[in-house]
Amino acid sequence: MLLDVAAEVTANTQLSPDYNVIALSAPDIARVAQPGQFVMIRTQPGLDPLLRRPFSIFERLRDASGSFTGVSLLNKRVGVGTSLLFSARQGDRVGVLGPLGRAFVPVDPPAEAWMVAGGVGLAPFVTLAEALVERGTPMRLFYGARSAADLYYADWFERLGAALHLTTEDGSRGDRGRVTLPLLHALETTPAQQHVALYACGPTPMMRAVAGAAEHHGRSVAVSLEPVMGCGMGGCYSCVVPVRRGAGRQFVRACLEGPIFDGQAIVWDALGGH
Amino acid sequence: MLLDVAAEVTANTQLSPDYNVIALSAPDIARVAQPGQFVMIRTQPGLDPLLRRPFSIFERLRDASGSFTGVSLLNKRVGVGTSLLFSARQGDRVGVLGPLGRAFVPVDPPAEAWMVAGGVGLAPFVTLAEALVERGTPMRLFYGARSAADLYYADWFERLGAALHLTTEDGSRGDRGRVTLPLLHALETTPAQQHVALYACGPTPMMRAVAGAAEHHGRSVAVSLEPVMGCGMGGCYSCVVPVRRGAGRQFVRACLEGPIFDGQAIVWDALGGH
Amino acid sequence: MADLTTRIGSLTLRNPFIGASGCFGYGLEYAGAVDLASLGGVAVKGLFLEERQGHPPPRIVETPAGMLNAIGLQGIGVRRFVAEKLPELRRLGATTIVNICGSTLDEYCEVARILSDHEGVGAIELNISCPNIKEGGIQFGCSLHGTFDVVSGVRKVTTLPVIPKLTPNVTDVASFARASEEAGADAVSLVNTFLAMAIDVETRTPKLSNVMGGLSGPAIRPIAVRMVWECFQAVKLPIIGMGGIATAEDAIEFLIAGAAAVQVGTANFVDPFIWSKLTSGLDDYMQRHHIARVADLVGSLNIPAKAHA
Amino acid sequence: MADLTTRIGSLTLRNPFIGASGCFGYGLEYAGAVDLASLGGVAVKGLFLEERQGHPPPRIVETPAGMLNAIGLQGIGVRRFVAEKLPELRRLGATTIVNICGSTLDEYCEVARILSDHEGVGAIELNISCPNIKEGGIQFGCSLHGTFDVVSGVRKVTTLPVIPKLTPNVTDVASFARASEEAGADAVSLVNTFLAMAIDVETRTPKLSNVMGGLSGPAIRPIAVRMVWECFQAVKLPIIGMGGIATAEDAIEFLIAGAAAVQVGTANFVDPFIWSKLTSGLDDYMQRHHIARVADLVGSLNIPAKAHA
Ligand SMILES: Cc1cc2nc3c(=O)[nH]c(=O)nc-3n(C[C@H](O)[C@H](O)[C@H](O)COP(=O)(O)OP(=O)(O)OC[C@H]3O[C@@H](n4cnc5c(N)ncnc54)[C@H](O)[C@@H]3O)c2cc1C
Ligand SMILES: Cc1cc2nc3c(=O)[nH]c(=O)nc-3n(C[C@H](O)[C@H](O)[C@H](O)COP(=O)(O)OP(=O)(O)OC[C@H]3O[C@@H](n4cnc5c(N)ncnc54)[C@H](O)[C@@H]3O)c2cc1C
Ligand SMILES: Cc1cc2nc3c(=O)[nH]c(=O)nc-3n(C[C@H](O)[C@H](O)[C@H](O)COP(=O)(O)O)c2cc1C
Ligand SMILES: Cc1cc2nc3c(=O)[nH]c(=O)nc-3n(C[C@H](O)[C@H](O)[C@H](O)COP(=O)(O)O)c2cc1C
Ligand code: FES
Ligand code: FES
Repeated sequence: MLLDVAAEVTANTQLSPDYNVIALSAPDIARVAQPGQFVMIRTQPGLDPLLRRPFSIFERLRDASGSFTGVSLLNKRVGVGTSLLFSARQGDRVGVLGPLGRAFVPVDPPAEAWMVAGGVGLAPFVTLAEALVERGTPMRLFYGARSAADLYYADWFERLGAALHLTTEDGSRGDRGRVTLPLLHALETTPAQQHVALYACGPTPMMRAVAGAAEHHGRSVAVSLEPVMGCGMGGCYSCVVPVRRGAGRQFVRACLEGPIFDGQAIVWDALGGH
Repeated sequence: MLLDVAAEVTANTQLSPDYNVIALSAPDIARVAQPGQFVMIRTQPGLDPLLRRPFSIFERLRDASGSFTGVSLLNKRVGVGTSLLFSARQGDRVGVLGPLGRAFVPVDPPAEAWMVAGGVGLAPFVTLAEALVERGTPMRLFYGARSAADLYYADWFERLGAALHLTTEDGSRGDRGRVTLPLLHALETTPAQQHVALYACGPTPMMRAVAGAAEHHGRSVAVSLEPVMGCGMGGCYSCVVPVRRGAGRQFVRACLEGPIFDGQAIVWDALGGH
Repeated sequence: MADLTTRIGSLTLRNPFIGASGCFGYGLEYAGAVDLASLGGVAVKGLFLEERQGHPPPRIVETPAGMLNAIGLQGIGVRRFVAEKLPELRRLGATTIVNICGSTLDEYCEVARILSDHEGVGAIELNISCPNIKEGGIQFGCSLHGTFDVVSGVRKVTTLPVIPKLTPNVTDVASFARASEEAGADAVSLVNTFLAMAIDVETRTPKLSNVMGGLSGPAIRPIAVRMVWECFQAVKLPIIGMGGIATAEDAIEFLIAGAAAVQVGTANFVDPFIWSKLTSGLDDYMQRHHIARVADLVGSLNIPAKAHA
Repeated sequence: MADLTTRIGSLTLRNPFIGASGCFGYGLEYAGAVDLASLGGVAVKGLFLEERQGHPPPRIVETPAGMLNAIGLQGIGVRRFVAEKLPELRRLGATTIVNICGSTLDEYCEVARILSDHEGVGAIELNISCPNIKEGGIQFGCSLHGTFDVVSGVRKVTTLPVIPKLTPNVTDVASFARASEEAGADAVSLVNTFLAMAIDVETRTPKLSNVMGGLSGPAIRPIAVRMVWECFQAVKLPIIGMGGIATAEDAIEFLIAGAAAVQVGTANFVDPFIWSKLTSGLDDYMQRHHIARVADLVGSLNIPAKAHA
C-alpha cells in the first residue's frame, strides 16, 4: 500500500556535525513498513531541490501505548537535500512517499543473522533487527565507522541481544580498521554446518568486499544498494543495477527489484554511480 | 552606501490572514535608510524563488538605548515570496539588499504634509512621518482599507500627531468608501495660500486619482510606484515607468529615478504592470 | 464537473492528462498510485523491435528546476510488450499510447505493424526526438525529410493514430509540425527533452555516463509553451503539449497555448499522486471561468494590441 | 593566489568574470557594489546607433529557476554612450566590452566605427541573437550567411576584438561558431537567451507585453554548457560562455567545457556582490587542484571510455 504523507517533523536529534535522526509523523507508513524498505523524501516544498531523495526507514516509532506514530530517518549530510533534513526544525513538513522496495528476508533460528554496516549503512538494520528478535534469531552486528563518536545506536543493538563487532578507522572504539576484518575472522572461525545469513549495507566497496568474502565461504548475503533514484517507483529507469541473468547480465531497477539484492547476483564491476 | 545583509528574523507579527510585519536585524541598513526608500529581499536561499522582491522599509527599529537594531517590513501576502515572508519564523534568515531608490523629500513648516495611503501603501509613510515630526511639519494621514481590522498603525500615526482621515470599504471605521473622498473634500476646503505637499502610495488607480485631484487643485504630489523589479539597481531595465520628457515621454527606471515620482510627470495611461 | 474530455484525432481522451513516455514506466508501475482508467492516457516507455539494455548509470542528474536523463531507451522490445504488458493495460482500462523508436525507417514500420495487430493500442507516438542515442531517431527528428519519411512510412502500415514527437533542439519547430501534417500525422506531441550536459568539476568528467542527456522539468516550461504556441499557429493538427508541467495551472498554460492534451513526466516522479490534483484543478478553473469544454480553452490565448509600443 | 588572468584574442582579462550585457546596465550602476576594475570585464547593455525606448512593461517574468525578459533593447544609443558613459568606465579602470545591435549590416558597421574612434573600448560584442525584437539582428544570428556577413563586415571597419554573440535557438550552434571563425571573429560568446513565453491563465494573455521573451538563469545552464562544449570542439576561437552561472562551481563547469571567460547576468540581479565570491571560489578551486593558470582549466573535460556500455 503506497502512501504520500505531508509528515510533520516531530524531532530532530543531531548526532554529530553531519549525522542526525529525524522523526516524522507518518503512522500509516510505519504500520505497513517492512524491514529494509525505503521512502522517497521531498525535503522542502517548491522546486529546489526538485526530486525526492531515497532514505531507508530507520525506526518505526511507537507511542507509550505501542501504537505507531511515525518513522525516523538516519540522515547523513552530503548535499542539498540531506542538508535540509539535517537542519530541519520541529513543525517543518516533509513529504514522505512509501514504503517502497523489496524488504529484507529475516532468517529463522537456528540460522544466525549477521548484519554488516558501514557508517550510515546502519539505517536499514534497526527494522531488520526487530524482525529477527521476534523470530528469536541470534544476531551479530559488524559495524564500522570513522570513530567511536560515529558508532550510533550500537548499544541499542546490544540491548536487543546482538553480539557486537565494532571497528573504527581511528581505533577509538572496537578494532582499528575496516569492518570486514572482524567479519572475515568470524567467517573463518564459524563451522560450515552453522547456517548464517549475511546482510550488508554501506559504501559500495564494503558491500562488494562482504559479498566476495561471503561467496568465498559459501554464505549468501543480502546487500542494500544505494543507486541514484529519480522516482523510486519504477517509472524512470535511473536506478538500474547490473545483475547476472543466465550467461549475460541485465540492468534491473533497484527501486522495484531492490534495494535489497543477492550480493552474488550483482555484477560489481559494472556497478557505477555511488 | 549599499549593503547586503543576511538578516535574522527577530519577530513576525501577523496582523491579519494576509498582512504581517516582519522585523529583520539589519542595523546598518536602518542607520542609513531615508524615508520611502526600499530594499530587495531574498526571501529564501536556493533558487525558488529566484529573484529578490522589493519592499519599502516600514520601520527603522531601535533598541531601548535608541540605537538602530534593524528594519521591519509591512508585508501583504500575494504570491510565493510574500507567502514565505508571511510564514517566516524567528531565526530564519532573509537577504536584505539596500537601502535603494530615491527618498521622499519631507516638507518644512508652515507647509502641511498630507499622506495618502491605500492598504499596504501605508508602508513608506512611517519613515516619512518620523522625518516630518523632526521638522515639526503638520501632518495628515488619509488612509483607506477594506475594513477597520485592516487599518494598521492608524493609532501610531495619531500618537505622532497626524490628523487621521480614515476610510473603509465596509464602513466599519471612518467613512465608507474610497480614501480619495476625504482627500477631495480636504483639497476643496483648504485655502490656496496654505502650502500643502501630498505623498501617495497604494494601488495604481488610487495614486492616479490622487495625482489628478492634486493637479486639479494646483498641488504637487509625490507618488511611490510599484513596478516589477528584477534587480533594484538599474541593471535590468525591467522597472521602467513612462514619464513626460518635453513633448514626448520616456521610460525611466523606477529603482534609480524612483520609486518616488512627481505624480504629474507620470504618463498614467502608459503605466502598465501593477 | 466540467467536460474534461478532449480529442486527439479519432481518439477521445477522458481528460487531457497523459503520463509522459519514459516517465511512467509501462504504466503498470503506477497502478498502485492511480487508477490508470482515470487518466487521459498512458504513454509507455519508448520501444524498439528488440530488447535494449540502455546506458550504464549514472543515468540522471538533477539540475536547477529540472533533470538530465540519458537512460538510453532501456526496454523490453515491442513483442514482449504486447505479450506481457498490453493485456494488463487493457484490463485496467488504460488508454495506451505506445511510444516507438527505430534505428531505421523499416524498424519504425515493423514495430507499428506489430502494434496494429493487437487490441488495446490507442495511438502510436513516434519518438524521433530522443537526444540520448545516436540511433534513436534523432537523425529523423532533426531533418524535415526524415520526419516526413518516418511519418508517411508508418502512416502507410497502420490505421492507428500516428503522433510524431518533435524535438525542441531545432531552429524552427513549427516547420517540423508542418512536415508531420503533410505526411499524414493525426497529431504532434512536443517537446521532447533539450540536449544538455552537466560536469562534475571535482573529477572534470561528465555527470552522465552518456556525456549528454535530455533536460526536462519545470526549467524548460517557458520554452515548451512557446513552441506549442508556434506549432498551434502553423498546423491544424491537434497538439499534445509537454515540458515542465507540475501543476494544473501549468497544464492550463499549455492548453491556452494550443495543446489539446498534455503529458506530464518529471513532475510525476516528484508526485505520483499528481493526477487527481491536475483534473480537479482544471475542473475548478473551467467552472470558475465558465468554460464548458476543453476545446473552448485550447488555443484561446488572446494577444492585446500593443497599446503603448 | 592562482593566476586568474585569461585571454580573449588580443584582450587580457584580470579574471574570467564578465558582467553580462543587459544585466549590468552600463556598468556604472554597479560601481557602488563592486570595483569595476576588479572584474574581468563589463559587457554593457546592447547599443544601437540611436536611442531606443524599448518595450512597454511588463518586461520580465520569473519562471522556474529562471526569468523571461523582453526589454526591447532600451538604450541611449552609441553616441551618448561614448560621450556620457565611456569616459567614466575608463576612469574606473573597467575593461569594457560593448554589446552592439543593428537593424542593418550598415548600422552594425557604423556603431563599430564610432566605438573604434574612442579610447576605452576593450572589445565589441555583436548582438546578433536578441530574441525580443524583429530588427535586433536575430535574422542575422539565425542564418549562417547572415552571421558571416555581419562578422566580416564589422571585422573590416575595426581593429577591436570582434565577438559575435550566438543564439541558442538553432539546431547546430557549432556551425555558427565556425561561420564566425571563418568571418574573422576574435572570439564567440554564447549563449544569449532562449525564446520562450509565459501565459497568465486568469486573463489568458501573455505575461510579457512583447508576448515572447528570452529565458535566462540557472534553468538554462545545462543546455548552455552543452553548447559551449560543442563549440569548443568545433572552433579554435576563444569562447565566452554564459547561461545560468550563479556560483564559482557553475563558472568552472563552463571553463572545463571550453570557455576561456564567462559572463554572469541573471545571478547578478540576485546578488550584486557575487563577483568577489566568484573570484575567490575559482582561486580556491585552482589551488586545491593545483591548476596554475585558467588556460589549463579551459576545455579540460575528460570523457572516460564507456566501460560498461
Ligand atoms: C534505497 C536507498 C536508501 C538510502 N538510505 C539512506 C539513509 O538511510 N540515510 C542517508 O543518509 N542516506 C541514504 N541514502 C542515500 C541518500 O539518498 C543520499 O545521500 C541523498 O539522496 C543525497 O541527496 P542530497 O541532495 O543531499 O545530495 P546531492 O548530491 O545534492 O543529490 C544530488 C542527486 O544525487 C542523488 N544522490 C546523491 N548521493 C546519493 C547516494 N549516496 N545515494 C543515492 N542517491 C544519491 C540525490 O538523490 C539527488 O538526486 C539512501 C539511498 C538509497 C537509494
Ligand atoms: C518599491 C516597491 C516597494 C514595495 N513595498 C512593498 C511593501 O512595503 N509591502 C508589500 O507587501 N509589498 C510591497 N511591494 C510589492 C511587492 O514587491 C510585491 O508584492 C512582491 O514582489 C510580490 O512577490 P510574490 O513572490 O509574493 O508575488 P509573485 O506574483 O509570485 O511574484 C512574481 C513576480 O512579480 C513581481 N511582483 C508581483 N506583484 C508585484 C507588485 N505588486 N509590485 C512589484 N512587483 C510585483 C515579484 O517581485 C516577482 O518578480 C513593493 C514593490 C515595490 C516596487
Ligand atoms: C527519465 C526520462 C525518460 C524519458 N524517456 C522518453 C522516451 O522513452 N520516449 C520519449 O519520447 N520521451 C521520453 N522522455 C521525455 C518525456 O516524455 C517528456 O517529453 C519530457 O520529459 C518533457 O516533459 P516533462 O518536463 O514533464 O518531464 C523521457 C524523459 C525523462 C525525464
Ligand atoms: C534583462 C536582460 C537583458 C538582456 N539584454 C541583453 C542585451 O542587451 N544584449 C545581449 O547580448 N544579451 C542580453 N541579455 C542576455 C544576457 O547577456 C545573457 O546572455 C543571458 O541572460 C544568459 O546569461 P544568464 O543566465 O547569466 O543571465 C539580457 C538578459 C537579461 C536577463
Ligand atoms: S528510481 Fe525511477 S525507476 Fe527506479
Ligand atoms: S529593477 Fe532592474 S533596472 Fe530597475
